[in-house]
Amino acid sequence: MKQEIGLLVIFLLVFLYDTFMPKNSLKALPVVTTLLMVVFTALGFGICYGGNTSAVAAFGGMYETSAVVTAIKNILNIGVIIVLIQSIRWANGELMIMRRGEFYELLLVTLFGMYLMISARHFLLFVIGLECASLPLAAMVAFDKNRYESHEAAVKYILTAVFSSAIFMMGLSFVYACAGSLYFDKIYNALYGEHTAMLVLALAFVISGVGFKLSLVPFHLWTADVYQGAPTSVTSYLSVISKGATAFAFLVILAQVFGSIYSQVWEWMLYALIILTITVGNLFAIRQRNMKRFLAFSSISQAGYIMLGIIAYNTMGVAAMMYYILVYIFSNLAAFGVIGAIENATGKISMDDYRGLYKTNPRLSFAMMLAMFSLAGIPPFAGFFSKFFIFTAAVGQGSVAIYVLVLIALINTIVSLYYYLLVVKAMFISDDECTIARFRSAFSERLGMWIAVAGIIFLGLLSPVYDYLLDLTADSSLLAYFIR
Amino acid sequence: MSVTIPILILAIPLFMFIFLGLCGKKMSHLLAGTLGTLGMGTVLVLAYYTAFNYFFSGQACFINEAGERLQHVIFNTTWLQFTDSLVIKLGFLLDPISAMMLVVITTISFMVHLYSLGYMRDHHGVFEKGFQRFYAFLSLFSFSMLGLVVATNIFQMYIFWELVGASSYLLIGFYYTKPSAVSASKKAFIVTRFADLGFLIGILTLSYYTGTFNFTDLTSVPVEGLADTFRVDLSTPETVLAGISSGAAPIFMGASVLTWALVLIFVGGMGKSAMLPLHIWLPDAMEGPTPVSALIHAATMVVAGVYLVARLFPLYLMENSALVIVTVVGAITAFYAAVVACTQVDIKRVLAFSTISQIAFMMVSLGVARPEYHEGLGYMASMFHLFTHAMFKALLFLGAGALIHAIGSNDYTEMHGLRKYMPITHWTFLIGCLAIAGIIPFSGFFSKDEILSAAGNYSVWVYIWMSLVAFMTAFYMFRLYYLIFWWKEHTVREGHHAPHDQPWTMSVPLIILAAITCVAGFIPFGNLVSWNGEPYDFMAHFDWSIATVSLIVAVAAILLATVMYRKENKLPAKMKNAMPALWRWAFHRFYWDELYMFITHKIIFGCVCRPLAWFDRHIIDGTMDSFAIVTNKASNAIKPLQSGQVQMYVWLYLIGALLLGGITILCLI
Amino acid sequence: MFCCGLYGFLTRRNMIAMLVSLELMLNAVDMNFVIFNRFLFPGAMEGMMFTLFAIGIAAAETALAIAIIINIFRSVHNIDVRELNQMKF
Amino acid sequence: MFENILIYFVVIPLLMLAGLGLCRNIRQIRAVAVVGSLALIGLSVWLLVDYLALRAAGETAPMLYTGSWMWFRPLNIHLAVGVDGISIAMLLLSSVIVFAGSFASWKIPQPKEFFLWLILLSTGVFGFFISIDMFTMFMFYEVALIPMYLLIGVWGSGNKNYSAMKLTLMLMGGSAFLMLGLIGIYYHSAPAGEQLTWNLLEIVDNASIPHGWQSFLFPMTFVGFGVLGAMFPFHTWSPDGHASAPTAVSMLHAGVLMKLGGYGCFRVAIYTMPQAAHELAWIFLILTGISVVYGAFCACVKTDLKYINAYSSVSHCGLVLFAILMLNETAMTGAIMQMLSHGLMTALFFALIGMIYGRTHTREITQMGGMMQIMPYLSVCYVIAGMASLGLPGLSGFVAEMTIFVGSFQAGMQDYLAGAGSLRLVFTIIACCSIVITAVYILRVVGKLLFGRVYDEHHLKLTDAEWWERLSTVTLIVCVAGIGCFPNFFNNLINFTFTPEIFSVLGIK
Amino acid sequence: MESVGSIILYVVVAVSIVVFSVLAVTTRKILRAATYLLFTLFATAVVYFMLDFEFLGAVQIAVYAGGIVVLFVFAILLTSHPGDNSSRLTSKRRLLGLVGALAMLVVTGWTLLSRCALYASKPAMENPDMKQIGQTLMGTGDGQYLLPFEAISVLLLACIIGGVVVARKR
Repeated sequence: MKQEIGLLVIFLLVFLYDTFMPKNSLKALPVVTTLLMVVFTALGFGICYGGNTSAVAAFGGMYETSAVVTAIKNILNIGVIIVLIQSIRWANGELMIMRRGEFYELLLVTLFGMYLMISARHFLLFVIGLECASLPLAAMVAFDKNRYESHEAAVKYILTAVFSSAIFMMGLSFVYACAGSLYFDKIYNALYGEHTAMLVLALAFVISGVGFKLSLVPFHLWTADVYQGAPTSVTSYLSVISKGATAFAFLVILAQVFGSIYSQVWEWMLYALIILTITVGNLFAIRQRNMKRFLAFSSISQAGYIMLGIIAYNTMGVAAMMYYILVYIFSNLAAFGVIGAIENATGKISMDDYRGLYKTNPRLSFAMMLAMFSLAGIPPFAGFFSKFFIFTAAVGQGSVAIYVLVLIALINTIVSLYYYLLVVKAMFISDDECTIARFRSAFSERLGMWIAVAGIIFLGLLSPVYDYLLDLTADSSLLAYFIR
Repeated sequence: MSVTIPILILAIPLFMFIFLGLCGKKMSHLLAGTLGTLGMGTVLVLAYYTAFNYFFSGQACFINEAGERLQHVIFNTTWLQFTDSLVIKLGFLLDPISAMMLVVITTISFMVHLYSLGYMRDHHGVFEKGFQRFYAFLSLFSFSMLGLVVATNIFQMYIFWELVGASSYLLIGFYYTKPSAVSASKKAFIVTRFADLGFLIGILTLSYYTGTFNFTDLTSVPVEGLADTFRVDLSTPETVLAGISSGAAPIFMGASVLTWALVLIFVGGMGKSAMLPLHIWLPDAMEGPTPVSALIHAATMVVAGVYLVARLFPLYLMENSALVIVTVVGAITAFYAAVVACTQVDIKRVLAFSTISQIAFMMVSLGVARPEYHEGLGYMASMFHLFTHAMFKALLFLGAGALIHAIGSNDYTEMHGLRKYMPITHWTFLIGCLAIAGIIPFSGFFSKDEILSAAGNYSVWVYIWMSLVAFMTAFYMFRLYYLIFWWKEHTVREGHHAPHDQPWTMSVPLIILAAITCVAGFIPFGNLVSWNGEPYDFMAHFDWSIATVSLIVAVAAILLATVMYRKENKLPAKMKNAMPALWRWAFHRFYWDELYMFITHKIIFGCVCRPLAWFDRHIIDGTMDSFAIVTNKASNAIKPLQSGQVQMYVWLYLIGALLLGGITILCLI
Repeated sequence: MFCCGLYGFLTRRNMIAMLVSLELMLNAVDMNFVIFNRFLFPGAMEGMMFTLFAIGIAAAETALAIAIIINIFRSVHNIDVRELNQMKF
Repeated sequence: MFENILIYFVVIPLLMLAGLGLCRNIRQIRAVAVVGSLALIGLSVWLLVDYLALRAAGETAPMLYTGSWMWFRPLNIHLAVGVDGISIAMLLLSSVIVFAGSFASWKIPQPKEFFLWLILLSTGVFGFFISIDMFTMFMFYEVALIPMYLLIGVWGSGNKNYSAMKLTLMLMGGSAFLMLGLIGIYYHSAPAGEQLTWNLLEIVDNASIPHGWQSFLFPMTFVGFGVLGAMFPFHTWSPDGHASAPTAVSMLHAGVLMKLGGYGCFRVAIYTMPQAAHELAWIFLILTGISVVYGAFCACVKTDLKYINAYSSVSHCGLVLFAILMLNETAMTGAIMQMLSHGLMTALFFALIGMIYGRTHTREITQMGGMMQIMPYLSVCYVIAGMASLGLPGLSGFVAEMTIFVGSFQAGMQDYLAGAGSLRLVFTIIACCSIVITAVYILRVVGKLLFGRVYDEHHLKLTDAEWWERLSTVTLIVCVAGIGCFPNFFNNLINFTFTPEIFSVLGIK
Repeated sequence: MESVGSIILYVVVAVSIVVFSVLAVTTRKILRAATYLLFTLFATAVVYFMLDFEFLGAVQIAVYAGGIVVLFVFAILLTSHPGDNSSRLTSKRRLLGLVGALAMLVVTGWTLLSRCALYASKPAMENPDMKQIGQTLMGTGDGQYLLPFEAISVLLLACIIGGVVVARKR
């Protein structure tokens, strides 16, 4: 609870600062917010290390926190800090003067929503968290007033989001009909060993509702358009933080609510979804020229890999998934950092504009290359380790089907390597007359990139990170239902 | 015997090769040539010393109390160990034939070294380009050839076998700017390589069963013992099966494994010795400088095949069928080469075919040798012929080289009537021709006579056949002789000075070789070389009836040649027109080259390589590419899903969710 | 009712009409909860409470959606959803 | 950790990378490259000497210099190192080729980046050879693959984009299978209830992979490594990749990287799963036997020098895998010798082709001729390389091929006599045929390219090799001739691994 | 079963819900759609009353009918041009919509009907009074909803901020 309250405090501070401080001091708002976040995250780590690691329930079992939950929230916080750092320049831009404060406020609210999603042990709270995490994002997507795409993206986002929440709630009503309660543990006990048609349908609807946030195929179609239309900072936020939080929440739901359903019905659903997600995401990504759209599809297929950690249903899988999320945050944010820097400097976001970038901006293209390699899972960058661990964890489940699934996923990594290399090729190999000229990116952007790149390089090589995550999951009662 | 001298025999040429190869360019031509020749001279002395020591010192390690000559391994160091028993060693084996070969090789090689000092420069005394390289290669060849003959095991032989092939390749292609030389060298290498494949598989088979590479083990292990290992009792199916199951000797495609091994090894010998189907490289190899032809393609390397069979002779004796094959191949080749030699115009080609024919003689001789006939006379005869042939054929080649050097052409139509201009060449050449024709008292008479009597002992048909070949040999050699030195008066071409005799460096070897040819026949070879080391009296087996017959045959052939070619006349043309088809086929060497060209270019390249390459690029690679193409196609195909229409998105969402639920429900219920 | 809303959402071109349809859907869900609560689990009020909150959420959604629609209307003077296809493939 | 000498095989390249980062001009870059690669050579020679001394002193452990440091505790992943004779031979080979490669790319444009990637690549290679932990092995394996993409893409020639992409994707495709195979091995690496491990030695000791799983995992790993070993039909990256790659990269790739495939096939696939290797060998024997002949035939009709050489590599590397699959001591020794030999001579080939191409700007043999008159030094080297390739005694190729043939023939005959079919025997004979085909295409190239008349008048102006080029080629030639002349030294070095005990572990008589 | 009157009332209300919602999505005039929506919402509120959830019915009327529909009307007035009727739908799109809706209907209907027990009877339940509702909303125990209550307040605040930002001219 401390974290949620802390977050709300920051939210209020920012709100008050934005409202009551004089106009000329508002310039400092981004920095102040970022610093607040840093302090907050540091405190979060303090909780993580200092406090007891057993699960604590509150509000009549509606809310629960434990060391793992704190850890995943901290992981999200780190991502948010990088996003904030990277967006400082954008937030201080001409366009944003009127909306600077609101950006931060909305962002903090969505983060709060995600916290709720992760900690919720009651579906009502979960729904509120979900809405909290998605509705303000629609407003954020629409932040770029001058770009038509931004508006279009916002409309698409809000319409599909509301639709999906309608379906989700429909599913919840079925769950309610079956179980008579919306508390996770009660549902678990009520549904033990059942598999009625209604339940299956409810499960499908719930999965689709969460899958929408995670952009699993076929619930992903909004993703590309929204990523492309949204301001880059929002896109990066959307692609990593929102996805990471939802993935974890998804894990919690599947483990604590539907884990008891007869013969792990959801497992087969996930097999189908994972294969579809990875494959379709990759196939679409191949043909993209717009970098943001490209990363959208890439993030779709990454979501499929994250799901592998869930399907493993063992502690290793959970740890691998958290680790994957962490690494993915760094890798993707490095990529978005570069895209953002280039967009801010030149306004170009097409892959073709990146041709010959290495000649003029070697450092940027180097950072981008590392990000691409990490996303593609090339050693010695962190992405390799996270992918390897998640595959190892998945195979640990032991069935033949999982071998097939992992093989399909591995073959898909080749396709993904192909399109990641396309970016590298554009930057390093291709030549073009109208290369982006040499420019110097802002300090904040560079700082953001440095952090992300450092993460890419060191997260994998430094084993304690993963060890620590695995220790957490091993202790945790969170997954007690889940682990057989 | 100390190891120093044998090591020096091998090391000096090797050192010369490396030294001249690396530093040759930095030194003058003359110095390089002189160094090479001196080096070879030293080796010559050492080799003579060694051979003399072997034959005549009477040391216990060379000859036992019974007077049998022994195989003596002077040194043998491990070079590469495959398994505990299969070990390649590099060593130095002295026995009668290797001692004899040492003498042959060093003699001819030294002569060639000396001769080349004169030959490899033009009339103004300017050395040819790559003179140093030439000497380096000659040294390399000498090294490899010496290594080959002193090999202690079959794999060492194979190693040096390959090396002589390579040095032959380099020397044939010495004039590397000449396309014909390049292709000739390539052909020589590839054809012999093909034969070596057989050799290799033969070695592998043989060594698998015997568990050794060593010649001493292979040949001096009691023959009966080996025969037990190899032979399977073919009388009843039960015994065959018993033989196979005991792992003794499986029958493979109708022949025992030993037969296969020996035949395959013989294939290697066929390649090197230019036996019939694999002979095509030797005539082309004449593209190399003439001294090279004398050394490699007349005297030493081409007899390696004979030497190989002789080396393994005790093994061959165990398999009658293998020896029959050797005989048949030899006989056919001898006849074929003789026929072709009668029609060629290029003097070196004539000599080349003559070489093929003579080597075939040696092969036949080995093939017909049996211990029961005159204590293996054929074996001795073969080695004897090898020795004499090396001398007189080198003599002939060097003589031909002198002619070519003087005239500037290989074609006898440009020569004619040279006897007055080049007396030394004329006389030495004549001696060579008489020797090869088998006229007493020249060396060829004795050795050929031994062969014929061995053949006569074996089968009268072989004897008649070989006599016919001997007749043709005398005929074509004297045809050549008359066409070069007689026929009509020499016409000096415009702009050329009259041909004259060569400098001393070239004359001396001619004279020495001619002298050897004159006297070599009287060497008591039977005392020195025999298949099992036991000396026997040479003259005891000398059959005067056969000798007389063969002498008559030779003289008849010479007379016929005299009639036809001494003076310019129309007889040859008439003969040619009388048998146009035969003449054309013989002139074109029975179209063997064309057949090979067809097989290699049309079949191997056209029907195997090219289709395979196409298959690789289009089918295999196409499959790999098609994965990418299919992926791209799939990407295009699902493009409409992302239509940009939010209602379509939602519809797909809905259908997806319903399908997910619906299918699961259907599966569960 | 849910299906009606669905139909409307899938077919209407006007974005506001789509929103209307969405409201129908949400309302249907609410009713579901209430009815389940009343008929199956009369002892507790969870369904009712959920509906209560869902009404609030629906209101928030509507407000935000309308704001965005007005926004895009300002930008293109059109609220036909089919015109929104600048970004695709 | 740093007291273990093997670690320095990774540390030195990393130091070189750091050094490169500080370099300001091309001289410093060259200095770093040369000093670093010399240090590596020195290190591997020292290792060799020390290893032999230890063996002479009676060390009988399968691996020496073993060290193991926990890395990822939960998965029991260690940074585990250890070498035996084979690894040392490979390390020697790699360091020599890196050295020669540095000289071959003396005048490369953008030297800093080039050497950066090149050294990263060699880090991967060295790391791979010293690892005995499957995870680190795989990691280094992939580290070695990726720089290829940029090296070919940026510094390559011809259809470089296509080739680079194809090479990378195909090799990654292989490693996809490999990864699954390795993970599968991990999960069966210990008897039920005991700590799972990635350490190869422990896996071999445990010998706990069930038979059914072996027949699934063996093909996975073998194909995974086999792709890099250019096994038919997964070899097609090789011609295109080599044709487009810059000189040093071709050298390193054909010389060292393709060896990773063979080495891995032995170390991982066969070593840990002997039963499956024994049973399934026939499938791969057929495939590799085909590669041997097929590569040679294809090389016969190609006209691009690099294509010819690439196909020849397919053939020779096919021979490596072929020999490994014979599961026979002699043949396996031969396979390792062939790796060494092929590595050196193909590196020499590619170096020479690169130097010729750098002068003539064409690699079509139909467009060239008479090089012997123009650049005698390079041409002589080419002839030597060719002779090594076609197996001339005294050079390395002969030794390796003969060892393979003798071993395979023994294995084949044993099978045949034991009534186990004549497949091995027949394919041995087919493989032997490759020596003839090799002669055909090598001599064809030598004849067309070096001999004959000068094809193009413009070529007459070209110059012969510079000193750095000479140094690069001489190094390789000396090594080729060294192995060719003193094979038993290497034979003894390698042979220790293939002791009877190993074969009893492998379950083979 | 209950009295006939309540059954009749139920039928009337149910029919009106369905009819009005169908009308709401099929009418071509956007303003009428809003009106039909209003009727549907009212009918829903009646259902709530019938099921003894008076508080919920009241909220339904206040929030939905009072707030949301008014919002809709404002939005419609702001965005639509006078006489701007939506044109006829293309049959393809209508078909797709119908397929989707019917598929949903079939699947949900089938699953609901598969639990027929639902409609057997209306169990007795005491009408929750306001105090009870208030305590439930403000309590922190099991089955009490303080946290969601606070959370939804944050959500509403955020939506207000978002709405303002988005709708603001600049």
